[in-house]
Amino acid sequence: MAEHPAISNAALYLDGITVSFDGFRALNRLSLYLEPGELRAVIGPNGAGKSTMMDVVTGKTRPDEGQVLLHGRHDLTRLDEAAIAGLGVGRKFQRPTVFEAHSVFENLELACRADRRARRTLFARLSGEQRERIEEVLDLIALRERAGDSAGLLSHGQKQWLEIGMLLVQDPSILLIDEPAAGMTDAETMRTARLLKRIAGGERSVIVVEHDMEFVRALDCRVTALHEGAMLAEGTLDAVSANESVIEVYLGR
Amino acid sequence: MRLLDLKGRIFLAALAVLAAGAALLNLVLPEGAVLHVPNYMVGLIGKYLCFALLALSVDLVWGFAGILSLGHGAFFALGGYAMGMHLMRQIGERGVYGHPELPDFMVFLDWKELPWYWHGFDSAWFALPMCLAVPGALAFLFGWLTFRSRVTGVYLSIISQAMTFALMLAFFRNDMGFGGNNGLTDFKDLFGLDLKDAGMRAGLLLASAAALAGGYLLCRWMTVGKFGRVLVAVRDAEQRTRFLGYRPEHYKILAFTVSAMMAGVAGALYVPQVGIINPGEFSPANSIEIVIWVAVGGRGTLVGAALGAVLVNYAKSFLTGAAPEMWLFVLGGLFVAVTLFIPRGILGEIPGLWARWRDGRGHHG
Amino acid sequence: MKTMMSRFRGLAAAGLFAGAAMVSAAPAMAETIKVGILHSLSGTMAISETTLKDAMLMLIDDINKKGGLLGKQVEPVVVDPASDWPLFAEKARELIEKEKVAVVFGCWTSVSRKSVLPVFEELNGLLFYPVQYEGEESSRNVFYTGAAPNQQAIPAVEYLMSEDGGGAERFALLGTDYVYPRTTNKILRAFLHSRGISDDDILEEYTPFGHSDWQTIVSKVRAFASEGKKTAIVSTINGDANVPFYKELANQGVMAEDLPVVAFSVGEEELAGIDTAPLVGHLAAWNYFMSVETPENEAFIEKWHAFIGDEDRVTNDPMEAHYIGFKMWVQAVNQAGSTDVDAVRQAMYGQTVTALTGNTALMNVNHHLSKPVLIGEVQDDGQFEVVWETDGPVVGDAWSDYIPESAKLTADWTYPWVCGNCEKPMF
Amino acid sequence: MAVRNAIFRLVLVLFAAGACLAPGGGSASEGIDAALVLLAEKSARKRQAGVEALAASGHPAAAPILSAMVDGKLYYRKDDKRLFVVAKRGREFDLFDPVAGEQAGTAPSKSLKKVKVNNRLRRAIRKALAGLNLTHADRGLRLEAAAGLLKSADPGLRPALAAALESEADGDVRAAVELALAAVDIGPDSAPPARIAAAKRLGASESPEARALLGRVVGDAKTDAAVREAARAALQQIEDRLELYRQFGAVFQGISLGSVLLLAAVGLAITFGVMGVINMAHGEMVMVGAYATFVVQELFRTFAPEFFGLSLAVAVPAAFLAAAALGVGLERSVIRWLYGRPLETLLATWGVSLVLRQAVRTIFGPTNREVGSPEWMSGAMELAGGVAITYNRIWIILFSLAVLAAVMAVIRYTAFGLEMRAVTQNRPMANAMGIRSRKVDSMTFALGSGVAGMAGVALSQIDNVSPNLGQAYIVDSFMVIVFGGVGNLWGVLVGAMSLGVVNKFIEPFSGAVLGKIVILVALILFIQRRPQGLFAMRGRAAEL
Repeated sequence: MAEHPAISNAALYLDGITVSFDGFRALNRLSLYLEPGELRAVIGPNGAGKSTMMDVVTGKTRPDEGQVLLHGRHDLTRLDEAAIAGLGVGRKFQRPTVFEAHSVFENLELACRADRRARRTLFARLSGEQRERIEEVLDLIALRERAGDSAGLLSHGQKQWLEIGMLLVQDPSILLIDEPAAGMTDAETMRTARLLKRIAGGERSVIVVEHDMEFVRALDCRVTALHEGAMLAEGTLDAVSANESVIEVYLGR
Repeated sequence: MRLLDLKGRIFLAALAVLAAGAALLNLVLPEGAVLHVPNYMVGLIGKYLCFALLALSVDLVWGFAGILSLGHGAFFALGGYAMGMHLMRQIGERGVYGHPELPDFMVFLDWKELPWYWHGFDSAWFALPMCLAVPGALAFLFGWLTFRSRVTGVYLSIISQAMTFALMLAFFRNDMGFGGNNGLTDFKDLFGLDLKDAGMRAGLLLASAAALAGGYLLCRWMTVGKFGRVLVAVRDAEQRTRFLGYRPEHYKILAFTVSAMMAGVAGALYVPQVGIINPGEFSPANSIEIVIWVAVGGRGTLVGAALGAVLVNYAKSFLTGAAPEMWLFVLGGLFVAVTLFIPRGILGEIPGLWARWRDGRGHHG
Repeated sequence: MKTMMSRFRGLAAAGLFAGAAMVSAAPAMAETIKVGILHSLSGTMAISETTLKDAMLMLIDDINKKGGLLGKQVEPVVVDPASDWPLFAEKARELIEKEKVAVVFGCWTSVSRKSVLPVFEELNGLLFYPVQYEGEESSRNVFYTGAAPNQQAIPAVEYLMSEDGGGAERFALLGTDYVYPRTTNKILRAFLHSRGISDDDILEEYTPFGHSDWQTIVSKVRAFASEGKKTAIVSTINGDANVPFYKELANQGVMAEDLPVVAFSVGEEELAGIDTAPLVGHLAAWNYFMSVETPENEAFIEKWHAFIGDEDRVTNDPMEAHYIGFKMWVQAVNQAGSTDVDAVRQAMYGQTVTALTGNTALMNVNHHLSKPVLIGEVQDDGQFEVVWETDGPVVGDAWSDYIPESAKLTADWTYPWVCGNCEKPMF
Repeated sequence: MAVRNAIFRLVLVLFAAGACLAPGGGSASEGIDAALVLLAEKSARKRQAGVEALAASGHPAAAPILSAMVDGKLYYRKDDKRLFVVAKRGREFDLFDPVAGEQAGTAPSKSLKKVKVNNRLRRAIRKALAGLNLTHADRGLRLEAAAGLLKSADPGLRPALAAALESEADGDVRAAVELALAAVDIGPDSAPPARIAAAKRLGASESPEARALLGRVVGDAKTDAAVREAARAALQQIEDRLELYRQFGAVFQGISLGSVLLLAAVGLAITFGVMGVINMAHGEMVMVGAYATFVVQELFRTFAPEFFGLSLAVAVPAAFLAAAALGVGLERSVIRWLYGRPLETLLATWGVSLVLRQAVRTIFGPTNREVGSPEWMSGAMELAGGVAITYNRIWIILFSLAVLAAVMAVIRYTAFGLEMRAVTQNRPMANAMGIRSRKVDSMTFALGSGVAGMAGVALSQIDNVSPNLGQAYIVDSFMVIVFGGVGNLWGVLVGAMSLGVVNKFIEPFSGAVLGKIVILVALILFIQRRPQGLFAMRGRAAEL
C-alpha cells in the first residue's frame, strides 16, 4: 500500500477499479479521490458506470481489480455491505427505498446508530439520546407532522427526504446519493440541493450522482465526469463543461 | 407497541376457555350428558392446537421475515420423531417380541443392536430437549447455508421443499432405522402415564394450549420490538437494511431457527395425541398446506395464522366425513377463493373492514 | 350492513361450507346398523382403495335388498381418510365414537392399519382388513381377510422352483422400500436358505414409492440373470411403481419364459393400466382371480358391473376378501343375534364362507383365514389364468415360522388362550 | 374388433401357405392324432409330451398349431376335445380347424376351453418352433429360430443344426447357427477340444445366453481344467466388452431420464421461468395431456382401429390443445388477478391442482387408464448382455428435444414470441407500444400449459395414467428449473440432462433412493454456490 500522505488523509480513495460483467467492462481502472468534508458531483451518460461505482464502494459488487480505501485504513473491497455501512458509509438509492410498512419514525429508528447485531436488537430499547437525534432529523427533513404515518403513504419527494433522513441519523462519514432529484418538482429540487450542501462539511463527505445539470450547478461543487467506466474529466462544473472530450461525449461528434 | 393488544387478549382468553372448557367438560361430565365433550373431540382439538402452533411458526418467518418456507413440515416431523423415539423406548419389553431394548420393527428387520442415534432417547430429560434441538440445528444449518449465500424468494422456497423432500425419502428408507414407511406407532405411555387415559388426553390438550399461548407470546415479543421491525424491513427491502448496516442473514437465521423449534414443539405434542409419526409428514404437500393455513387466516397477523390452521383443519375433518367424494373440490375452491377475494386472509382483512364500517356509519349518521 | 356484506366477496367461500353442511344433514334412517367404510378416496392410495369402497357399498346394497340384517337396514358410513395416516386414526375414532358403527371395513397400506390399530383396541371396535400383508400381527379387534406371507409368497416361490414353474435357482427380490416387502423378503430369504439356495443367488433391491425410472434396475437384473443359473424375479413392488416397471420389462424384451416375474401386489386393477400383450406368462400369486370360472364368481362379476355401471371394470383379490369378510360378519351377527363386538368376535371363529373361487374360506382363532393359494399367469387381455393351485386351503400364519423371534409366538383369541402374541398359554 | 378379424384373416393366409408348401402327406391328421389328444390333457407334463411329439412329427400343421398355442389362440371343444384355432368375437368364437386347414364355423365361447400354456411349455414350444423353422423359406424366421436355439442348447438338436449349416447360404443366419452349434458343443457331452473351440466362438458373441453358458461351465467344478480355463478367458473377453456397453447404457439411461425431466420442466420454464407464476398445477397439466392421449386412443380403438399406430401423432396436438385451453381458462379466471404476487399464485394454483386431480378422479375414475404403445415404439435394440436401448426411450429423447426446439423457435422467431419477450421485460413499455399484454399473458400461459400437455403424451408411455401422475413430477420440475437458472431454456436443457446422467451414474452404487437424496442435497448445496442457477443472468438484468 502506497503510504502517500494524501491517500491516508483521503476520506475515500478508489484506486484502479475494474469491474466486468460477462465481458462488458462497467468500470475501467477508475480512480477517484475524495477529501474529508467534500461535496462531489459525479456526472456521466447512462452506462458510464456511476451506479457500479457506488455498488463497489458499498460492497454490493466486488471489483475484479483495484482497491477502495476508507480514511486510508479500511480496504472496502474486502468487506460486505453491512460492515461497510458500520464503518459509516451511507447510501441512498435512485428510487426511494424506505420501509413502507413502517412509520416514518420507525424508519428513522431502524437507521439510528445502535448495535446492529441480531441478538442485541432483540432486547434493544430506544434511548433518550437516540430519540432526540430522530426528532432533530425529523425537523431537518420536514416530516415531524407525519412521524406516525406509515412511510408507504408519503409522496415521492417526501420518501426521498425520509431516505436522506435515514442516512443522517446513521451519522455517516461518507454519503453516496444516487440521483436525488429524479422525479422532483423544481422547488423540491432546489430544496434538496440546499439540504445536501448543509449535510456536507466537517468530517462528512458526500458523493452525488446526477443527470440534472441545473441541480449540479446548484450544488456548486467539484464535478467528476465518467465515461465508459473511466474518468473523463474533473474540476469545477464550468471547467468540466468546457472540456473537449466531455463535449464530444455529451453532444456527439 | 404493547406485547398484548386487544386481538391478542381475545385470542389468549378464547384459547384458555376452549382448552380448559373442553378438558373439564370431558373429564367431569358423564358420558351422554348434553354438554359432555367426547374423547375424540379432545384429541381433535389437541391436534388442531398443534397445527395452530405450527402455523404460528410459519407466520413468524413468512409473515415477518418474508421467508416462504415450503419445508416447515420437516421441522414439525423432526420434533415428532424425537418425541416418537422417546415414546418408542418407553414401550420397553411390552413390544410384541418382548425385546428389552429394540423396538419391534428393528427386531423383525434383524437389527442386532440399537443404532447410536437412538441412545439417550429413553430418558425424557434427553428426548424433550431434542424435540427442540434437532429441528433447531437443522434450521440453523439450512439458514446458515442459504441466507448467507443470499438465496431468497422463490429459490429459497424451492430448496426448502427439496430439503423436506430429501428427508422424506431418507426416512422412508428402512435402513435409516426410523421404521420406514410405517414410522413409529404403538405408543404406550409418556412419563409413566397411559396415553389412552382420559386424564392424559386432557393433559396433552392443555399442554398444547399452553405451548400455543407460549408460542404466541414468543412470536409477539419477537415481532413487536425493534427486532420485529428489522425483520419486516428485511422482508420489504432487504438491500436497504444491508446498507443500513444490518446483516439480514443473522436476523433470518435467528427467526428461522426459533420458528423451527416452535414447529418441533408442535410436532412433539402432536405425536402422542395422534399415536403415529411417519415420513408422510415430510411430504412437500404437507408443507404447502401449512402455508395455506397461514394465508387463509392472514399472513403476518399471528392470531390469524392460528385461526387459519384451526379453520382449514376443521373443514378438512368435517368434509372428509360429510362429503367424502366432494371435499377436495370444496377445499381447493376455498384456497382459490381466499387468494382471489381475501388476499390478506381473514384476519388481515378485518382492520380494513372495520375502518370501512366505521366510515360508512360516519357518513350516514 | 347489507352493502358491506355484498362488498365482502370472500364470504362466497362460506357458501361452499354451507353447501357441504347440507350434504351431511340428510336425515338418518331410524334403527339401522351402521357399517363404517374407511378407504382413501383421494391421495395416492385412492387408486386402489376407491374400488373397495364401491365393493362394500354393493355388498351392503345387496343385503338391504334381501331384507337387511337382524330385521334392520344396514347403513354404510363412508369417510375419506385421504391417504393421510394420522387422518386414518382420526376417522377411525370418529366412526366408532361418534357414528357408533358396528364394524369397520377398511385400510389398505400397513401403515394405515398400524395407525388405526390402537384406536380399535382402545375403543374395542372391529376392523376387517382385506389386503395381503406382511403378517407379524394379531389383534383381537382386527380380522385379516387378506393373505399372510405363507399364503402368498412361499407357495409362489415353491411354484417357481418346481419343474412347471421353470425350476428357478436364482432369485431377484425387487420391492418398494417399506415393511411389507422387507418382511416378505426376509421370510423368503430364510425359506430359500432352507431350500439350499445361497446368498450369492439372491439379489435384493429396494426402490422408493412411485419409482418410475426402472432402466437401471431392469438392466441390473438382466445381467444378474445371465450369469448361468435359471433366474426368476419376485416382485413386492407396490402400486404406482408397477406400471413403469412392467412397461420397462416389456420394452427391454424380458420374456416370461426366460425371466419370469411373480408379483404379490399386482392384480387385475394394476394391470388395467398396461398393455399386457408383451407380459404374457408373468405371474401373480393371490387367493382369487377374476378369471376363475365358478357360478359364485360369475354372479359376483355381473352384480359388480351392474352396480358400477361399467362393463370394463375388473374385480380383484381384496374385493373378494371384503366379500368373504362381510359375509362372515353377517353370519356371525346372525349367529350372535347382535352386533355387539365381543359377541360377534366369538361367533366369528370357525365361520365358513364359500369364496368366489368356489373354495371354502374358514376363519381361524388367530383372526386369519384358511384359503387356497392360486398362481395366475398374465394374459393378453389383462386377466390372469390360473396355472397352479395349492392342494387344499393354507392356514394364514399371524407369526411367521421363518423369523426366529416370531416362530415361537402363538395367536389364539379363544378360551383358554386370549392372546395375539404369546409364548405360553394366557387365560 | 376389426384388428382381431384382420389378424384372424392373416392366420388363415399363413395356414393356406403352409398347406401348399407341405411336402406330400395323405390324410391331414395322419401321425399327429395322438399328439393332438395329449395337448388337450389337464396335466402340463402330458401337454409337453404332446408338443414334443407334434414337433417330431414334421407335420405341416405342427408349426401353425404350436404358434397358435403359444399365442393363446388354441382351444379345444369341451365335448369332443377337438382342437381349433379361434378368433374371439364377443361371446362367440370363429373356429378354424388347423389340421384340415379350413374354417369350421362359429361356436359359443363357453363350449370351448383354452389349451393352457405355462412358462415351461412356452419354452418347449419355442424350441420346437425354432427346430421346425430352421429350414423355413423365410430368412427372418430362420434367423429367429437359430437365435432361439441358442437358448435351449439341446444336444439332440446337433444333427439338425449341422444340416442347417450345411444348406445355409445366408451369412448372418450361418453365423447364428454356428453360435447355436457352439452352445451345444460347449455342453458336457462334447469332447474337451470341441468344447474349447466352442468357448472361443461364444467369447466372440455378445448375447446374454453366451455369457450364461460360459458362466455355467466356469462354475462347474467337474469340468476339465483346460475347458474351464478357455471358458474363463472367453467370459473375461465378454465382460471387458460389456463394461464399455454398460457405461454407454448408463449414459443413455441418464439422457433418457434427463429427457423425461426436460419434458416435464419445459412447460414450467415458461409459466414459472418467464411469467413468474409458481404454478403448482403444472403437474396436473401434464396429467391432462396424458388423459387426452387416453381419450384419443379410445376414439381410435372405437372408430379407426386400423390406424391405431397414428394415435400418438394425433394425441400430441390434442394434448397440447386440451392443456392449453385449460391453461387459458386458468389464466383468465385465477392467475390474471395475481400477477406480481408470485407466492400467492402458489396457493391458488395448489387449490386448482387439488380440484383438477379430484375432477379427473370423478370423470375417469381413480384407477389407472391404459395407454397403449404403437408398434413403432415397442421393443429395444439389444446392445449386449442385458444392455438394451429401448425404442420408446429413443422416441422420448427425440420428442423432448423437438419440443424444446419448437418452444425456442416460437419465442425467438414468431411475432408472438417477440411480444412475449417484450411483455415480460417491460410491461408498461410493451403496453405503450400497442401490445395487448393481457392477451399475451393468456397466450404465454397457454403455451406453457400446452407444452406440459405434450409432455403428458410422452409420460403416458412410461408411467401410470392416473390422477397422481402430475404430483410425481412437480418437485423434480422445479428442481430442474432452479438448477438450470430461471428464465433460461438452455439452462433447462443442461440442467435436466446433467441431473439425469448424474443420477444414473450414482444409482448403481447407492441404490435408487439414496441416489435421489444425494442429488437433492447436492442441489441444495449447489444453490448456495450459485444462487441464480447454472445459467445465471448477471449485471443489471439480475436485479429484475
